[in-house]
Amino acid sequence: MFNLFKFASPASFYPLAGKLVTLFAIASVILLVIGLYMSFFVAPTDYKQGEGYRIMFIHVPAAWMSMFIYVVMACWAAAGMIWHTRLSSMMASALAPTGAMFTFLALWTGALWGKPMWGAWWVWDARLTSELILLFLYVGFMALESAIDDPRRAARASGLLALVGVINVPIIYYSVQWWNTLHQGSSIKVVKGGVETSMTEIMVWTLLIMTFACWFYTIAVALSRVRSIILERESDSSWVKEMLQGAKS
Amino acid sequence: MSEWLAMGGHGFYIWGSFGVSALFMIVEVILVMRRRRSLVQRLGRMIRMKAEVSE
Amino acid sequence: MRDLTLAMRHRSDVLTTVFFFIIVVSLFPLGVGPEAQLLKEMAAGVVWVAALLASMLSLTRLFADDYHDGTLEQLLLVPQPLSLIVLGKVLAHWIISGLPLVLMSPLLGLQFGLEGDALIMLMLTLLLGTPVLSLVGSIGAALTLGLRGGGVLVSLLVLPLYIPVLIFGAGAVAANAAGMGAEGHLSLMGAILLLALVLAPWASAAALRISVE
Amino acid sequence: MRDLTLAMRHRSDVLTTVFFFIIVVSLFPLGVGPEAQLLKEMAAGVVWVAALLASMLSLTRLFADDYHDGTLEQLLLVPQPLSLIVLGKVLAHWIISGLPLVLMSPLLGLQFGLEGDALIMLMLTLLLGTPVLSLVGSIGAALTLGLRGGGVLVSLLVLPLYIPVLIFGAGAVAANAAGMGAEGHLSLMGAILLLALVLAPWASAAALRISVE
Amino acid sequence: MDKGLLEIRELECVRGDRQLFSDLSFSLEAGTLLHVHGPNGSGKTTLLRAIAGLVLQESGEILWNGESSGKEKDEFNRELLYLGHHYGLKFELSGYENLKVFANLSGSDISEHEVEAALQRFGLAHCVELPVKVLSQGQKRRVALARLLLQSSKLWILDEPFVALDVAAVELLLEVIKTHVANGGMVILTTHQEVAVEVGSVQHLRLGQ
Amino acid sequence: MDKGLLEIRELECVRGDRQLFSDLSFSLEAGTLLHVHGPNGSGKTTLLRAIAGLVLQESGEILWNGESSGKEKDEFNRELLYLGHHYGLKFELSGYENLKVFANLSGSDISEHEVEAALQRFGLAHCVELPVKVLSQGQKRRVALARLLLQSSKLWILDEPFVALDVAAVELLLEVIKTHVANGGMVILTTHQEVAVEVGSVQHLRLGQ
Ligand code: HEM
Ligand SMILES: Nc1ncnc2c1ncn2[C@@H]1O[C@H](COP(=O)(O)OP(=O)(O)OP(=O)(O)O)[C@@H](O)[C@H]1O
Ligand SMILES: Nc1ncnc2c1ncn2[C@@H]1O[C@H](COP(=O)(O)OP(=O)(O)OP(=O)(O)O)[C@@H](O)[C@H]1O
Ligand SMILES: [Mg+2]
Ligand SMILES: [Mg+2]
Repeated sequence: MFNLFKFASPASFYPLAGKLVTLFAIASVILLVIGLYMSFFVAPTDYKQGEGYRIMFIHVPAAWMSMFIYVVMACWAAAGMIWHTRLSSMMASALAPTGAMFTFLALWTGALWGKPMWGAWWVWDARLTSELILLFLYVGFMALESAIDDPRRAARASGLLALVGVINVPIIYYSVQWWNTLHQGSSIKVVKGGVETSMTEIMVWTLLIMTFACWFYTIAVALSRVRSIILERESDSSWVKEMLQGAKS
Repeated sequence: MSEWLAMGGHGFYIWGSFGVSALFMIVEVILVMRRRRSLVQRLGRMIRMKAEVSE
Repeated sequence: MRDLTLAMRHRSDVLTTVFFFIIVVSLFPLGVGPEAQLLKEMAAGVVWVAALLASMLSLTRLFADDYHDGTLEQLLLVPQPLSLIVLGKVLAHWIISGLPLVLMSPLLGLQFGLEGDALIMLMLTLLLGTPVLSLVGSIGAALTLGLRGGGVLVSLLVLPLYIPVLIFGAGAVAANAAGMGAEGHLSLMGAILLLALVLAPWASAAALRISVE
Repeated sequence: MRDLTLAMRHRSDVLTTVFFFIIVVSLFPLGVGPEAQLLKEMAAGVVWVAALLASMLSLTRLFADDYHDGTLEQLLLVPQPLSLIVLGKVLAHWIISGLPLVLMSPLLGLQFGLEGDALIMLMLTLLLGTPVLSLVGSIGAALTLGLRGGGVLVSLLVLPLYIPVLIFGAGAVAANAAGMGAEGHLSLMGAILLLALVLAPWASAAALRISVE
Repeated sequence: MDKGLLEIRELECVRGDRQLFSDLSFSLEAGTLLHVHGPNGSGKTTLLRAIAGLVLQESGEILWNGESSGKEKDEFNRELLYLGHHYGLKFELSGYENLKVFANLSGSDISEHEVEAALQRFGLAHCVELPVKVLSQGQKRRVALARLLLQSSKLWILDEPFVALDVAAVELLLEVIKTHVANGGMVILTTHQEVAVEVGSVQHLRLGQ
Repeated sequence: MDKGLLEIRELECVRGDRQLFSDLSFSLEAGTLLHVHGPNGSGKTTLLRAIAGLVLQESGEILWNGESSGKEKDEFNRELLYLGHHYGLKFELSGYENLKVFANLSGSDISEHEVEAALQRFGLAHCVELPVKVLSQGQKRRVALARLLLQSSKLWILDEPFVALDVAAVELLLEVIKTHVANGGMVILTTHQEVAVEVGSVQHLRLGQ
């Protein structure tokens, strides 16, 4: 615990983050290679969906990450609000672009999966709709941040927005769920049951490996981005000067 | 090989998914690295300029 | 507080919001075509979306004028909790832009061929929902003060947060029409209203402090 | 002139307008319900109404900032015809808020289940119609400068003027879907565009002179 | 009024990537005026806003009667009157209505008569009923300044109060400030104009050197 | 520059139900400065805006080289530079971008280098890239004034140009004005500050007595 607070200061976190980036980047690349190999060569063809189901190995990790990152982001924002630790809000803003990217990828791969499976690029299904709204929340977060000139103010404002958003995410999620089940109009649903029963053990493993690969990828990218943000906001402080001069000479 | 690429008729969808995903992730990594590099350069220049002024 | 809300707003604002609402709702028959059945099915959704937009449009100005002329600074320095002042302003906003919509809605529902029960339900959901719109919207308005692209930015932040209200509001009317009973929807909307009433003024106050800096 | 239009606006504004458009369009299925057939019939109308609103919302700020910070005074004192400057600003407004909508519209059409021909027609009508929206809107924006309730007032003035564009635009898509050929609609829209191009900048310039005094 | 004491301890303010000042410490007692000097952009406005609690400092403390002003916000705000570059007036309302709104907000019970007297003192008798929007620059400023006569705050923070005022109004304002300080009030002000601010006890603070 | 002559004939301006001035006539030749005096609300700003064509007079004429300025608008505007109470700057743009926009609008062909030099002369070298919004009050004013160095207009109309400037900037502005007048330019200005505006030939006009 004591250690944790030590690393809550940007100066001591910066070098640590540097090491972690390398670590996670390597882990992520290794897992990606294994995961992709398994996705295409080891996992068997699905008896119902044919080869098309292989989209799952990217779609599901992307969808999971998109939701998970938002929660983590909001936690960092909350920590920043409560303890006024500068690092926390930086972490929040470092995570947002990656989260938005995974949200978009989940939508994109889902749409590409939907066309062959359902015959439509898009239906107004509960899950699809709430994913779309999640994308809006991410974009709102980033738009607000980039619209404010002073980085400190930007961090505080967007942190507040992330908090407000996270309270709303469950409300949105359940409202959409409910909205869609009340109207029985569209006959197409994510065929969860169909896929799951046909999931062999090897498919589950592949999925897990791909998920961890994405997870590590996120950590590596976010940490690397937070390093840049630290440099930007602390450029006046002595440790940054010393470090950069050390790097030059 | 081309049969494998066709993915039983779903090639467009599968490669569309994986391709775009790979593209986005690679581009993101490049953007992050570029941002860092230009930042270090800019700050370095700034610090050097300040040092010269104070000398 | 009373003086504040009264003095700061003018009567003509009410009319313009109402007219905006009416015009937007009337655009749909023009855009979609005159089939009565289609219009009837759309009715609740369209009225609700128009209410969302009308509320949002007037939101942009909730704090903007105060910000530009420096009154907001002064409000931050008043020996009263800021969230209370915010609540006062939101209340004023609702009376000007929300309440008139509630009162107008039966008329518009009639235009779309809704009847009796459905009209009352539409009104009821708007009555519960529009205060939430004003409350949640105030957060967005406070966050985007003085920023580039203010008007559009506020909608980007706020509209996604409005979605539950929209879904339950329009859903209640639809459920009622389908004879399924809308109590569930209504009580959920009540819960959301309470939640917003407790949290939103506080969040807006925090946002204002950030924006004025 | 080129520098003017470029320098005065920022890239991020484009994104926010596009997202506003997408969000507004997405609100409708949430309000109306997910039935594919119903949505398909509404599609053109909804996209067009959303385009109207997106264009109008960004309009409020077309001259407002210039007015408040005093740039507008300076623009009146520039040795160039004011209507030309207005035209430049309107063009910039269209590039930022109209063109992106045109480009986005096929995607939204897809979400509503439109296909092939209908998508192209939707895009075409928007391409002809959105410049008219910007042009006509500029008159309203100029007239309401510095007035109380500006944002809502502008919609009050401008939306009725938008109606012909809406009717022909959404009508062309519907006619096309019904296999009736939409040339008539399209050529009428072209005529409206020409008319607006000639008259609107002049009218806006006159309105600006009145507002600044 | 009871005694008041403002203490600033090791204040540091940062805007963007620029550090405006750091390690700034001073204290101000009742019955004194602090004149903050400094060239354009040296951070005077920022300092004044930080003291008023409108800008968050990077580090350091602002104490009012020994308590952090940020924590005891209500109490501090009751003793504070801040007039900045902005007028803080609603342009659609008349001068009279504007002052009335402020009086109501600050919770003090001020009669119509007092408001009118304040406006009269600042030479606005003939335009009480006009919306502030149509007033001249100097007249707007006078309306804003009339608040000084109405609120019984102890600490006045005035950021360039003399701007746009004609000679007569500058005289008047100087007198109002003098009276306030003589009665045990505190004033913090900045000005670039060469105005003779001579009251009992004046402190000077220079920024940006 | 060719000769310029501004003539005002029996000008009358009315605001609301108040007649600010009437029967005002004077003329201004190249190489002179007109200092308009008057207490707050006496109509100085209104007069200046009327000359610039931003306010419509009730009666009377404004002639530029013998022609009505309202009719030959383009020609007159080419020779005119008006700086009022408002800054006329886009707050989201940087100082550099703002000046560039003005230069383009006025149709003159000004190089990056010239813009930079103008900003530098007004002591803004270190904040060329910042959006004007975050600049201090005086720095904003300086950006607006830097236009004086870039546009080759003959007639400058400056409404309280010294407001918010520090001592150094006031000096600088005085010098810029002097040079302009010495080169055959014309300046109309108002100020309440006791600034020594001493150039070759100064005319005084008193309003509101
Ligand atoms: C644009 C379209 C789509 C979007 C936005 C989308 C979104 C999502 C989301 C958010 C999840 C995570 C949900 C959760 O774990 O509870 C998910 C999981 C999943 N999706 Fe999709 N999806 C789309 C299309 C599809 C299609 C077309 C299929 C298959 C036919 C599909 C199959 C799945 C499966 C199998 C899972 C994993 C379910 C689980 O294990 O919980 N999705 N999708
Ligand atoms: N985001 C930012 N990045 C860099 N510098 C900034 C930023 N925001 C503000 N500043 C600087 O902070 C300073 C703010 O100064 P402030 O307004 O306090 O000055 P002042 O002393 O009141 O000047 P004046 O006499 O002109 O009113 C300015 O120099 C401004 O350039
Ligand atoms: N609608 C109106 N009704 C009555 N009087 C009005 C109206 N509009 C403006 N005025 C008066 O016209 C005058 C405008 O003065 P102007 O702004 O020209 O003054 P100024 O000499 O520039 O003063 P300052 O030194 O304060 O800048 C003010 O006295 C104002 O009260
Ligand atoms: Mg200042
Ligand atoms: Mg004036």
